[in-house]
Amino acid sequence: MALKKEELLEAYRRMRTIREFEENIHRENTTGEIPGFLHLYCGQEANAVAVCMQLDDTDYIASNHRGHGHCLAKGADVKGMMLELYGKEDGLCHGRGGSMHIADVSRGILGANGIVGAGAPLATGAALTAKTLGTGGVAVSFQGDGASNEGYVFEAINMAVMWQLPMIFYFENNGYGEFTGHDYVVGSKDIAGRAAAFGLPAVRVDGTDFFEVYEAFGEALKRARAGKGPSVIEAQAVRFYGHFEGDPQAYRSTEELESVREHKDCLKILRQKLIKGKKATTAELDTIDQEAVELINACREAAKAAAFPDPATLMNNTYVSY
Amino acid sequence: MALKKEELLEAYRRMRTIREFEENIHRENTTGEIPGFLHLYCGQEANAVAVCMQLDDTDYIASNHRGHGHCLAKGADVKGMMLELYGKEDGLCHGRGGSMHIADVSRGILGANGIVGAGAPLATGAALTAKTLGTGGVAVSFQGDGASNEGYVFEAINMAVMWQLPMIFYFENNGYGEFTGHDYVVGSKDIAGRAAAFGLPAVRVDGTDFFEVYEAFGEALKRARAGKGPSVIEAQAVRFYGHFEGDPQAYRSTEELESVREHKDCLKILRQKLIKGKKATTAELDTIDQEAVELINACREAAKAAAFPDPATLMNNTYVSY
Amino acid sequence: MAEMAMRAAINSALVQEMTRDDRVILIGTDIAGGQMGSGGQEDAAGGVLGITKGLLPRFGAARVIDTPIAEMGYMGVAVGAAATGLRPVAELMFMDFIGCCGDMLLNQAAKIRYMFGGKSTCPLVMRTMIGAGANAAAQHSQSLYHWMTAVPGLKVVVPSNAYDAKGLLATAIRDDDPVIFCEHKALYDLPSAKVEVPEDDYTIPFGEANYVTEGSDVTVVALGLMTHIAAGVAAAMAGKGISVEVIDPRTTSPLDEESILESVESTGRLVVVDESAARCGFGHDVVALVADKAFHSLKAPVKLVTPPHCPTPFSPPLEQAWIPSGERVARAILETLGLDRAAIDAALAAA
Amino acid sequence: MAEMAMRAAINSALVQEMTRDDRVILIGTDIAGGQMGSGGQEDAAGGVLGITKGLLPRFGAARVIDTPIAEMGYMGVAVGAAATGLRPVAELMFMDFIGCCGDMLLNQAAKIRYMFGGKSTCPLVMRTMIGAGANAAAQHSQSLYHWMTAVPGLKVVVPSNAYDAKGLLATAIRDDDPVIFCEHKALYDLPSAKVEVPEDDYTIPFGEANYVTEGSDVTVVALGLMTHIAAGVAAAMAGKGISVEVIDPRTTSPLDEESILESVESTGRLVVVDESAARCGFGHDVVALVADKAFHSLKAPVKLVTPPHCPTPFSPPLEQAWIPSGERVARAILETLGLDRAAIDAALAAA
Ligand SMILES: Cc1ncc(C[n+]2csc(CCOP(=O)(O)OP(=O)(O)O)c2C)c(N)n1
Ligand SMILES: Cc1ncc(C[n+]2csc(CCOP(=O)(O)OP(=O)(O)O)c2C)c(N)n1
Ligand SMILES: [Mg+2]
Ligand SMILES: [Mg+2]
Repeated sequence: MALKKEELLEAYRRMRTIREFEENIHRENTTGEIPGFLHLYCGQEANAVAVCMQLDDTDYIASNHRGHGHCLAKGADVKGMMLELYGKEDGLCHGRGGSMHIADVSRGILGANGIVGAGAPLATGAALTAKTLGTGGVAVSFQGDGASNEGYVFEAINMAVMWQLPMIFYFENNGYGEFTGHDYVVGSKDIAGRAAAFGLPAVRVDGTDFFEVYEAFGEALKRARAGKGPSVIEAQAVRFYGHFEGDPQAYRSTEELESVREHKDCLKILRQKLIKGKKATTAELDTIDQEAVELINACREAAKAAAFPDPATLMNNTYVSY
Repeated sequence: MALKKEELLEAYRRMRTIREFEENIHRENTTGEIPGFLHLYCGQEANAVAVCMQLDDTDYIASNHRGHGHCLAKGADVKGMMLELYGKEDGLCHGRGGSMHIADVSRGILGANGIVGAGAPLATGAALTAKTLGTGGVAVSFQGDGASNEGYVFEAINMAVMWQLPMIFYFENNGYGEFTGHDYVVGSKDIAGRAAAFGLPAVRVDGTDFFEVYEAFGEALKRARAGKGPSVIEAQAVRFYGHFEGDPQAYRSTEELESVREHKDCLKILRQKLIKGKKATTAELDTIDQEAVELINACREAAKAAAFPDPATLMNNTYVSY
Repeated sequence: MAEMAMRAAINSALVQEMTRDDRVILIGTDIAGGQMGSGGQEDAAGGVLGITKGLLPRFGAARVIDTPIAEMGYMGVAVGAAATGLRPVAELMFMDFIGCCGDMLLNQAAKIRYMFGGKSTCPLVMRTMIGAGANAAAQHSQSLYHWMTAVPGLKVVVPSNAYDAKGLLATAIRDDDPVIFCEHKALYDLPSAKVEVPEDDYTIPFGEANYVTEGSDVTVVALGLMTHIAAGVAAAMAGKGISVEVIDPRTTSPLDEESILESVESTGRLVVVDESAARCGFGHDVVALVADKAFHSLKAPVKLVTPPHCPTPFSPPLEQAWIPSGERVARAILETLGLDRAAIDAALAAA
Repeated sequence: MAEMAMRAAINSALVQEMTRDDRVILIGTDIAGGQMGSGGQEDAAGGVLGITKGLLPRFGAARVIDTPIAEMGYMGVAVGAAATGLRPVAELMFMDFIGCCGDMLLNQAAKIRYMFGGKSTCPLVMRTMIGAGANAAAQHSQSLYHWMTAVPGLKVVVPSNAYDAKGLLATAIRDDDPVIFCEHKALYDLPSAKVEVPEDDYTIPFGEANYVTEGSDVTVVALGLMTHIAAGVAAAMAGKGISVEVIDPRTTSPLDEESILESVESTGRLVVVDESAARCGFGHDVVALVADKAFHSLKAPVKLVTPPHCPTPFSPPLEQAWIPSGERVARAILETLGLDRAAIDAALAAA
């Protein structure tokens, strides 16, 4: 794998944009202007970006409740995303879906999902479409360690194996499902190992290392595109904030909370590697940082100023026709 | 394992009784007197018997749609079973359940089940009761190869591991789920291996060999009783008849159909071993055979003669109180 | 035009639509059967009741897909496939199994279009078997279309004969919304459901009721198998000078409210016969419609004939008592006509 | 006797019943929280909304059991445990997730007693969160108690205030049948649901409605959060000389049919306010009851106020338009009183 400089800068830009998007939501949430439940992706950006930047619009992803990062990485419009989170008419889903259902099927995004693990069978369906219609596309489902215990996730893995679908199950193991540790709910304490027994390659990667994810996913993608069937990737990831905004995280020690930003920040790690490897200068990266801040600020202001949907349109789009 | 002679004869008797029960149903089904769907256990008797004869009334089993053998092996009243299958008021479930829901909770039988795989979580619940109340009991779920793909079966296995419950998942792999081969639907083609990755001992045994099942289950039972947690057993079993009565089995070659009775009849195999090992004489076994025939004939005649439930009692027992 | 049983009509609609549109695929447990058997026949079954027989050899394994027994998983695959360019017809063997895959209908198929702001479609058809009468007991006899009718975003079809089944299934497959297609197992071979069915391609629009019989004294709304029971009662009543109009809505969602209201406005009396549920069922929905919108036309209490509020029993005499009977329907009709119990007993005894 | 919010009342019922009976256990995802976190607090959460907080330290991990996210599995475990000697209170975090565990309720818990010929019991309580108003969008806002009410073998409770919640939950836990206990998330802290709650042990029988207000002109049947909206309208109407009787059935199964019928017999008018569904919901069930059994008392069309037939939207102004509003209830009441649209507009404008 030899990523070009532009690619590396683009990766950094996407991760930085997601980070800024989420930090902004975190700050703005206290204003009460953002409705509903919010699950932030801060800390896990390397995963979404290293995966999605290898995909194109014929490829599909299915995301979960913690979906902002996946959608942004896959190319959803940043402003449309922000407006959606504020419940505005010009949001990506016209304010109907919000954070937990944000989607853009035209960009191959089958949506965030409020049902833990549901994305696995849905994405497997997209992989079936790709195989049946010969589109050359692949499908990826993003789910957490908690989701790894949902039976239908195993069902989807089994079918992907049976039918040798172009499908990749990407588990972001951030150590917690809501407030409960991975080691408590995964009896075997080994998500990748459990999956491997279904008959497909399953690897574990460091989800704070953009390059490690990029490489492992690249391998899986190559197999999928070549018709060699599905794969599983389990990434050790890190969640900076609580399960949802407002979660006091009484189950995490202060040491853990302090150390993750210090030692396990995928963005900081990428930045250091880029500079150390002479792939980018501090100035170049600072510029990207600055641009991300400006972009998100502009989106936020646009979102605040935008109009809510008209209640007269409440029932629109329940059906195509009825 | 040194089974006493009486125990061996009792095992043979139970297997023979199940066989006779099922063959009788098979013959009688053509008369049209037996209502509903029927899934026969013929060929798999060694499994139910070698498992259940090691259990007592504080232990629970959960069965599946192919449940007659499990229930009879666990001590359900033979006549009550037969009457139930005929839909009679004095049947084990007063004619409300029939073949697919036959049960006797007082004997630790949580019922046959029309929902493939449902018995696994239900039995895991019984194991939780045993552990919580300290009854010393264990729980066993019987399910097929087809059921091994239902997600909630995996969920149950994971919980049994997490909580180290006195639970044994017994998979009877008879090669088919309905009309579809095990190798098609189990992507890894390995039920025990897939289960082992959940973090519990999982072995494969020859389900036509009473002794092999007895021993493997005995080991698992010992662990469960000692508080050492759950196990999985996958038994290679053989289904003599179609999936249900009336299935023409177009998916099985005539060679297979012919050879199973010849070479894979667990009852024949046990009989030969008993005689060869000088555990029983031909005469003794013939007597048991004869007694089984007489018992089943008597039950059948009783069932035919028995009264149907009174339609005025239709709604009884929907609730304890309402 | 030949007579066809409903079983054949459904198969024929599938052949027609799969021929017409390559994106139509079938997916379900044993819908072909025989995969990796011991060298016997593939397409060994065509579903447990043989409805999809012959489709595997005709359309190939890429379009007739046998699944593991994993309802939530394969229904999710069907929904995901529908959202990305295929038009899957997924079979849920018995509607009773909806609790094993419900989320994929309730929260995914039904809602993705709405939640995504109208930017996607989910052209999924779920075919499923409903109904009592086969001594299949409590877990294989339910008619849970009321559950699905209650879900915004789903359309629900309950055909009552071969002609309707073929035309409505074709419509369902061409529809861009998710459709739940409920087949009563007693109708597959029922002689009165065997009617003339065009070989040609035709569709029947959703939301248009069928007048099974026309009449002026009482309106009876009935679906699926119940239309046959209602029609039998209507014929018997006609002999006694009572004119019964039997309306079969054919689809519960959308519902042809107009035809029902119009009929009640002219008869002033309503009996609903519904196998779904004794509580919160489809029948209650029809009654509520009428009790609001046609209230002033009503001359008598509205009667609802459903199974009792208990699971479907196994034993044949119990099951027969459970299923709404012609006698109960007749009794309800006579009640709406103001007869008292003694008069009703006498009228029925005379029949 | 102190005032308690519904959140505390539910917690208090659980403490009371777990103290009273060792066989009562709790099971659900994160009902304690903190298991194998990084050295922080166990009992970190007490459920996503803190309802079960404090129970783990009090009763121990053998009786307050956090589960994996595996609804079908752990609900099945709860059913199996209930059939073998425990009395589990299983939490389904949001009722919207019923499609992930439905079979264990529909086909197992509800039916085992019947199918087994009355030879077993299933003393399970499933506590679950319902309701819109939290901008939680389409998959976290549903009130699917109509689905459960339709299932024979299940009992269904929808409390509307702290007093009822505690008493009904105690009853549910002592009941030998499976009970679905539906908690509207907006009620946990709603001031009008915060009422005096005895410290002492008490129970409220199932199937006995509560008269929220007494009145003589119109009967309003409302459940859960809707009773508060209805009560608000009743108070406003009282100021205009319209006497509204608001009845809260408290349990939908069994249903206190008598109280509803008696009330309609005296008022002659009925409005049902129900958050469950625009089609085949609980409201339709109540209407159908009255349209049969109290038909001759009815003086006006029966009005049903529900959300529209579309998923719950995310955006606040849309969601507010989706939830049955006081204005819509008032309008329905005035319609049953025979006012035409102009008169209703005028009356509401005056308010
Ligand atoms: C079927 C279902 N069960 C439970 C929930 C509630 N819930 C939402 S997120 C979550 C935890 C998910 O954990 P994990 O998969 O590890 O993802 P993470 O939040 O860590 O990204 C739970 C239990 C849900 N939304 N859907
Ligand atoms: C949830 C569910 N899905 C499908 C069915 C239909 N069905 C009944 S038995 C069966 C096959 C089961 O195969 P297996 O588990 O191997 O058991 P076997 O019949 O071979 O004993 C199927 C698909 C069902 N009853 N329940
Ligand atoms: Mg996690
Ligand atoms: Mg099998």
